[in-house]
Amino acid sequence: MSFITDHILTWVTFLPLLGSLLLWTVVRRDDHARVFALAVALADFVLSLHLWFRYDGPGGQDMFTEKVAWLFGGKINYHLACDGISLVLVMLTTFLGPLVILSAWKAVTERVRDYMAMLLFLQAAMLGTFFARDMLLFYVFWEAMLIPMYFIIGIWGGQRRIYAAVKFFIFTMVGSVFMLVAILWMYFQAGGMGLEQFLALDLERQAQLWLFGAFILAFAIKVPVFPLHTWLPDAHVEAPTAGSVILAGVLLKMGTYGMLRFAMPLFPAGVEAFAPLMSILAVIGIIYGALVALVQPDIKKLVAYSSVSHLGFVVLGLFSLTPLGVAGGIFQMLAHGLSTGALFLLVGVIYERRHTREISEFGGLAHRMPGYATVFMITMLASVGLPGLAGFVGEFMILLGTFGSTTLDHPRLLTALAATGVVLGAIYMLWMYQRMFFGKLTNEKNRDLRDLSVREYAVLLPLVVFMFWLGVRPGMVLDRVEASVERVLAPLAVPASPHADDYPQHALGGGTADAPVFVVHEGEAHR
Amino acid sequence: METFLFWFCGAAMVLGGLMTVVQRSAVVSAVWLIFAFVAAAGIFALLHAPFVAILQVLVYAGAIMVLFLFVIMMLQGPVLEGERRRMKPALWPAVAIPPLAVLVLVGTRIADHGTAAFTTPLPAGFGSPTHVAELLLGRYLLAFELISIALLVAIIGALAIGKEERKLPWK
Amino acid sequence: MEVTMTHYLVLAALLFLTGMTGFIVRRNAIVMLMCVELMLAATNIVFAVFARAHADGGGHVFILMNFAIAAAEAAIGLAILVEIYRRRRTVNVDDLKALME
Amino acid sequence: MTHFEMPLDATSWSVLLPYLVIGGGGLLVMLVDAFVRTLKKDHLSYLTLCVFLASIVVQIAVHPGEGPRLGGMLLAGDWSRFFNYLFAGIGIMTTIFATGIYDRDGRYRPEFYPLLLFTVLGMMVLAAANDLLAVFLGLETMSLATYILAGGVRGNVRSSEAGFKYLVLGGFSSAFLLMGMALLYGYAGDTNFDAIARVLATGGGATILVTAGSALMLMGFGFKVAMVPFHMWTPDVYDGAPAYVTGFMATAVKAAGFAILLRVALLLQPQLAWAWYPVLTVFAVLTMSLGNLVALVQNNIKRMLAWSSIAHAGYLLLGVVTLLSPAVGDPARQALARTVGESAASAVLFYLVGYSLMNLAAFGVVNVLSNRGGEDADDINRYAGLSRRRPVAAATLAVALLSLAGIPPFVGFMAKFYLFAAVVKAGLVPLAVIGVINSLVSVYYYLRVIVVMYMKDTEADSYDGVEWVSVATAGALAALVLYLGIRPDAFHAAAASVIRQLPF
Amino acid sequence: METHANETLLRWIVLAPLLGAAVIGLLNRRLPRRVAGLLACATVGLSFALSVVVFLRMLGLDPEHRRLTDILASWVAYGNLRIDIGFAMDQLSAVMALVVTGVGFLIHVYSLGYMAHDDGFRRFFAYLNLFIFSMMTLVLGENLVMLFVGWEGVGLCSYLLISFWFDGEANAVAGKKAFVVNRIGDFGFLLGMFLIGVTLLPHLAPGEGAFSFAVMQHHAPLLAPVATAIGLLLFLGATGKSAQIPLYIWLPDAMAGPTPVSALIHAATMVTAGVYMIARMNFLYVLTPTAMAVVAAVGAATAIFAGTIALAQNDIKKVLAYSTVSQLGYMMLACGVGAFAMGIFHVMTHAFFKALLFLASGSVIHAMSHEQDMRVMGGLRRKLPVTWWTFLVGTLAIAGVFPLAGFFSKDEILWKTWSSGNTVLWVIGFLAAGLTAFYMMRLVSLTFFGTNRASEEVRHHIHESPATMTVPLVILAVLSIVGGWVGIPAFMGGGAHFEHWLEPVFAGGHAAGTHGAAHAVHDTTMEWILAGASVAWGVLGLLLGWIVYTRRLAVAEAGRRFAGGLPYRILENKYYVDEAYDGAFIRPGYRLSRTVLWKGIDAGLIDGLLVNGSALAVAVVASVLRLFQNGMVRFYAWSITVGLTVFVLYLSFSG
Repeated sequence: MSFITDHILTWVTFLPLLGSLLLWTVVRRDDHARVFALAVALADFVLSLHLWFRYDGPGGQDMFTEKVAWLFGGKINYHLACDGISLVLVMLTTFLGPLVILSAWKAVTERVRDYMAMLLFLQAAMLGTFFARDMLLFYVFWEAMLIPMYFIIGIWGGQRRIYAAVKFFIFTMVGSVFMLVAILWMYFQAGGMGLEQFLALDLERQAQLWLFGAFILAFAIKVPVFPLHTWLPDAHVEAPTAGSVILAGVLLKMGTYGMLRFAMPLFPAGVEAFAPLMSILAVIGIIYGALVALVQPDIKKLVAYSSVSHLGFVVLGLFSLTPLGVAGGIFQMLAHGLSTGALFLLVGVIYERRHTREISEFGGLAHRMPGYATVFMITMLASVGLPGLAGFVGEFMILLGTFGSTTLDHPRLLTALAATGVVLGAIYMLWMYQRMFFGKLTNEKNRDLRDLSVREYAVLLPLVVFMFWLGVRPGMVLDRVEASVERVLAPLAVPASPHADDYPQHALGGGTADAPVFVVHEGEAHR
Repeated sequence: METFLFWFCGAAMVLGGLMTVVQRSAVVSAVWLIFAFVAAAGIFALLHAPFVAILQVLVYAGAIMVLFLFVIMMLQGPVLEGERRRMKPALWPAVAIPPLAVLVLVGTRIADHGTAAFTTPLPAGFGSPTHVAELLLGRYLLAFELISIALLVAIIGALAIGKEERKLPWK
Repeated sequence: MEVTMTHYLVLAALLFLTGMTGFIVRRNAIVMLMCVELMLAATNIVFAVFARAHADGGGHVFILMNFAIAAAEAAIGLAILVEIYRRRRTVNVDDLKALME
Repeated sequence: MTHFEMPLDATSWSVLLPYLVIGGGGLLVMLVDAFVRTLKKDHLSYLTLCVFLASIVVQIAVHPGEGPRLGGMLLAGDWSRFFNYLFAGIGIMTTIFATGIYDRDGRYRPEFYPLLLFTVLGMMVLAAANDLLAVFLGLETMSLATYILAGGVRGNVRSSEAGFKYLVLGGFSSAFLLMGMALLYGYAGDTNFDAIARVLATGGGATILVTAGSALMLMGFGFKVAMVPFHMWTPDVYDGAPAYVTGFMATAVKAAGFAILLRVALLLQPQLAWAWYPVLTVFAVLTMSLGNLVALVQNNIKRMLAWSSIAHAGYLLLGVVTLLSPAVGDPARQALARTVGESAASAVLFYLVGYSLMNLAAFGVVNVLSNRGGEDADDINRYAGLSRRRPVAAATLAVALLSLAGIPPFVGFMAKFYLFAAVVKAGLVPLAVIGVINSLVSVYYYLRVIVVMYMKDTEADSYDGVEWVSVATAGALAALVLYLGIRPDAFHAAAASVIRQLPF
Repeated sequence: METHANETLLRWIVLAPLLGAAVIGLLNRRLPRRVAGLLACATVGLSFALSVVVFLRMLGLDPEHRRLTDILASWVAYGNLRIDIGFAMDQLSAVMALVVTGVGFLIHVYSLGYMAHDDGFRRFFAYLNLFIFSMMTLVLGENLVMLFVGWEGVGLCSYLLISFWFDGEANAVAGKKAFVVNRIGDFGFLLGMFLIGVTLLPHLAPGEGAFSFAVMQHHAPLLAPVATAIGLLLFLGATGKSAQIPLYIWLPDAMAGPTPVSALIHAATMVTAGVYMIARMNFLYVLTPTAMAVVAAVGAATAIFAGTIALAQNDIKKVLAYSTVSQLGYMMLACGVGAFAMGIFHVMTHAFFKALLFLASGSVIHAMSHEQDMRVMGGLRRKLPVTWWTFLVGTLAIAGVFPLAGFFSKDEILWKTWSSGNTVLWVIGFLAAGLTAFYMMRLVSLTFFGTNRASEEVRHHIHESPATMTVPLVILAVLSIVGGWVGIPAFMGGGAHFEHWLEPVFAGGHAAGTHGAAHAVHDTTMEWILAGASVAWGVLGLLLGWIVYTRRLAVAEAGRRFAGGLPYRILENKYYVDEAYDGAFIRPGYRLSRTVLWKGIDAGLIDGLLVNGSALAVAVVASVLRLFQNGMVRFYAWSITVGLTVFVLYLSFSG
């Protein structure tokens, strides 16, 4: 086993890629392809469990590091590593992997082999992105991700799939090419592409602003942050179910992950200058996404806009620059991955049966599909942030963190506005639910719908279980990311968090507006 | 004498060149071009390049231009239908400005810097066939070989394009 | 007035520009090829001038090569032209519009 | 003056060996074609392949050492060996593709093989040239042969037109080039690069001659590499020529052009960077922008690839610009000159190789899809559903296009990476930004083809039919595109070492 | 902080119903109906029994230590943010727990009969059990976040149960409305919590949970500067849950749910959560007179406002619903004037009699074949004797007739209002009490007196309900009578046990002494006078209602004619508040989202103009540029010369 465990990250990353290559070359029949792909994805999940159980970096540092010289005799390396933040996102990815493959079991009947191979390829690229600690390597994975997603949308998508696929590709490229220039520039400043070398740079403020702009553009498009979001609804609506799930579940997280891992720690001055703007855009995104979701006639589009809204929370949390907000953001990424992923799966279920996603086509489905209605209900509730389900903890921490942010200009106003998203989220979700499931079964075409099959339950139940699990036991994630968040944010010099004793007068003297919210660890606080 | 010959040959060349361009009939153009080439041979001679001058007349004015004339006659006769119309006057400036600009530049340059004379004394036999041959087979041997390849290419090409399609031996 | 190097060069320039202009204004493909020959002749003069100026025979070699290349080019050009004429019955370059945007 | 000096010693022969192999091979093929009556189909192509392989073998076996040879005409060493390998490789691919098309085409062009060999010979001379005369002859040998390759398809109006357009414009531009050489000769009094460099170093001679001469020469080379505004022949000729020839032109001719452009740029850099740098910058930007923009609206895949090749010439020109930049920068930057020049030049070399690989793969696929009538498969819309009918061909084309678009993990990305890295290293960030914006625009039209192949359904008039060997070759190229995209380092290091051994 | 006794039974009080819900929910059809029903009742019964056990244990403790905690696990522990999954029971939550589980149990039993023939029988009990679980989480939550968990949970269950019969569009809409309006309240609740958290977090010792009630109380001085803001924000949450102005609108619609649901959730328990929360946060509210004043004013306003609307409703449950809103106003009023104990007292008594009223009305509706319009009822007195008598008890209790439960709680609230010096509020409360009596009697008159106005077929089916329904009615009726006796005030010679029981919880507030109740006048005479007045006023209201709606007197006719005009229409249409909200927020919001945001900004500006527009612009430029590629060799040559000339010119001028 040691040949696996010694290079565990490489195995986790490239096992799916290997799988996709084998699919293309060796596997011939469609049903074999399905089983094979599922087996590979499951194996990958099992491998990643090794990370989950072995990761114990007390300082949140990277573990399982693999570093091999790649270009320019070691200035640019094949450098993979995993810290708490990567870990949880990787787990999300490998967890969703088998589920989406299972979800496509019947939905995809054409070019099954290619489809499965693309899914696995995509998974490999995403995992690589999360593990990469070398900027060029990161960029390669980041871009490589576009290819399978492009094909998934473009080949197996809906009516306007081509427009959506190209839009997705170009939009994403728009951001990332500037990031490439920024990376190149920094490479010559740092003398290497290693993230740690970049972090060691001490750049001028002006340079930081430019670089931050280049990085953040790439990530903001991916997230997507308002007003760069318009590719998302199209991509989601046109993508096949598995594509939507991965897109919402993992791909969007790349943007926020990138912000957290790269844009923010690398450019403190940039963060300082842009944080107000980013937080305002995030809040606009929250409200705007929710309002636009409200009026969508298409379920998928509704869910897509809800993603804009939810990811707005994540961005807000990150740019609150409080550990609480950041950790909340990470948690929200997971929660959103589960709940929105599940929503897309659910939409896929009904689409498979009816080949339409117009809300007006449905109504009274709860009569025919009680199981479906129940799972949908739970997922929806997780999505709107009902306590006890996954969505709540993240939102709570984000909003709490933002509320106490000492770096933003009007943290409380922003939080208040963002919190309206919670209300609006309930409105559009419940309204959609009501129109789909409640009322009389009026549309004759819905008369003979089957409830969820065993396979569909098998896809959805793990997600539901984790929605509950994360909602009740968020600690399993938070414990793993806490120290890593500290590490990542260290360069930002977030105002140290003094112990109460240091400021007794202040606290009692009224006005806590600029009292730091967060105490790190007892030991560190006194340092 | 040299001055006279220069002006004579030079004028002839320029005239030949202009007439080549201006004449509407391709045949007349070709004849004027030959005229210009012969004048050019005179210039070469003035420039102490007797071998080149001779070849200019033999090869260029002779062989190549005969080829041209032959093709002109073979293809369509002297005047091209499409060239009965003159170019639109509006386009004249567009055509004329680049060469005129260059001429103005050259003129300014001469006005500023004056003219330059030949200063290097020539060795005996400069430009003679022997001299050129020594170079060709000595330092420039490779070029000499290469030019044969280039000509070979031209031959193959002309043949390939010109002749009828060959029967495929296996069909 | 003594004839200097500059005189020869200006002469060559005139010839070159004449050829260049002719290439642009003439529609007859054969005449265009002739204009190219004119430009090459001008170039040859320049080589001759500088060979004389530097007392270097290399220029003459260059001119000879030039003759050969000019001949080759003319041969190929005319061959293709004949082929074109066979198919289209024209040597007017403005009619060669099978390839354009 | 009277002594008769033959420049051929033992070393010279070893230098000449690859050239002799190719040239002699050309003659051999020609003679075989003419005199061997029992010739079977494909025999000539096998022979040609053997010649190319022999030239490679010879070069691997015989190392004549570095430096100018043969009376200073040619430069021996890694530089020329690098390009010789490249040209031989492209030649092999082209031979395979060309042979493949004969199978179905029914048209037999026996002259193709010797011409191809002679073209390659011209390119090899051009790339290795160390003397203006060698430059001229190499260039003309290459060009003359290419005119015929492009225009020599009998009975094909488009081909003839392409050949003729190429020829007249080529003649026109080579007149300028020649004038430039004449002026440079006038400046230095010699045609040898080393001599020119010496004169340049001492600063003798009339500056105007070298300035004007260099401008004219730049134009001449610019024409060959399709630099805006000297590019206009490119789309028409690429369109009209048969696909295998277009592929050859787009790769080998461009590579040869850049080889000599780099040499000349390096040669003239000390005195002329000030002149070339700003102008080339403008040209480079124009070239890539125009190429990408017009490529956007093409429906003909060959024209699209033509415009894309113009755009790629623009990227490559960026490399040349970068090469020149330290010489005009502030003195502080002069210190970087060596490293920047090295990175830029090696990036250009790498880019040329990468570009050749992916472009050949693309043209290879276009070529094998061509119909019996000798008509090329150039309508993008008729690629609909190709991925279902011909998955390997489609995947190959997709890889090639994605790589051309500069998407990792393909070599196109790595090539751009090295190139832009050099650009950024030289401090030319705005140029890099323009470059990446351009590659962004380019994504759209490359994707369009993929869209048609993968996302549209087959129609009645969609192209079909492949030829096994060609597809496998193109597929192998695609695999190489992928491999070099992942492990480019060794190769790039080789390119860098090639650059380090250049005399200038 | 004092140490708390550990009490692991607490978790079972909460979890037992969850277990029931889970089993019923998961097994669903595989579970026989009877088993499902019994299981649901049994789990709630178990909860009740355990509550009683714990309560008894608590009685055995010294009043200062009557706070039992049961921490299950840490929920969120990040940095110094600590939120535990834990339960705590003190005197306040003990009362609530007993009421919730007790009434809940009765209603469960009642539902066995009421829902006997419903298709969704199992689902119903699963939801109901889930509700009890959530409510108990709310009540027993150890910290504010746990309370919020329950708060949201009951909201969810409310939503599920209102739209239980999801066939009907209206039911589904009502359910959604309830959830959404509650969410608006939650918005305030959340912000309030954040303000607390942000204020406290920097000052906590390790291991202290910022939202733990004990910790918050301990650090109350730190909260003082922001207490008003917190108080108002939390109160916004309370207005949502407890149906106060301006967020009361969901509650009347919530009557769309099955009647037991209305009784349990929308009368007895859930809607009082807001009152409970404010009482729970008393240590904070006493720091902020402003917030207290707002609470009191809103409470009083709601009481009278809802009371007037109730006058003109014809749906039997709607009347009760508005009555509930009105009564909740009383409770808020109590809290607002600092009489938290009285508020809770009224919560308890109200739970008894309002649950009774709802269940009895359910019995009526059951009998009338699910007819709810009072205009077609009448004369049911004889046909439904048990229902009639219990209903009457409930009516008298709510009208505040001595010595029924309602008298004690309502009278005490009015007294505390008076004694705290808020005369205006007292007048409003007093008027509202009269209204309550009037409309309740109107209801009774229309339903039980006169002749039946229903169709023949319906009339044929009228019958008394089964024992599962009547027994709980009787028990609740008894409770409505005696329930108030635990809090007989001192001036009547009672021990005011209830108030004393709760004293330790509200001690912090009294000690702080920053609000009106502190300078309350202890004037026994006045107390007697006011008590008498309110009883008389209640009886008057009852009489008036009886006269107007059963006796055809001229005065009554005149009054009816007068009231039947414009004022009546306004009241019948609930002051057009729903319409106003619709016109002011919902429609414009929808239109804004659709036309401006989606079609305008998203599709038009960003996608159309910026994204596709720039793509189009590039395409146009490209199309223009390609025109230069005109196939003309001569043009190509010309462009070469021009390019070259420009180059040369540049060189000559710059060199």
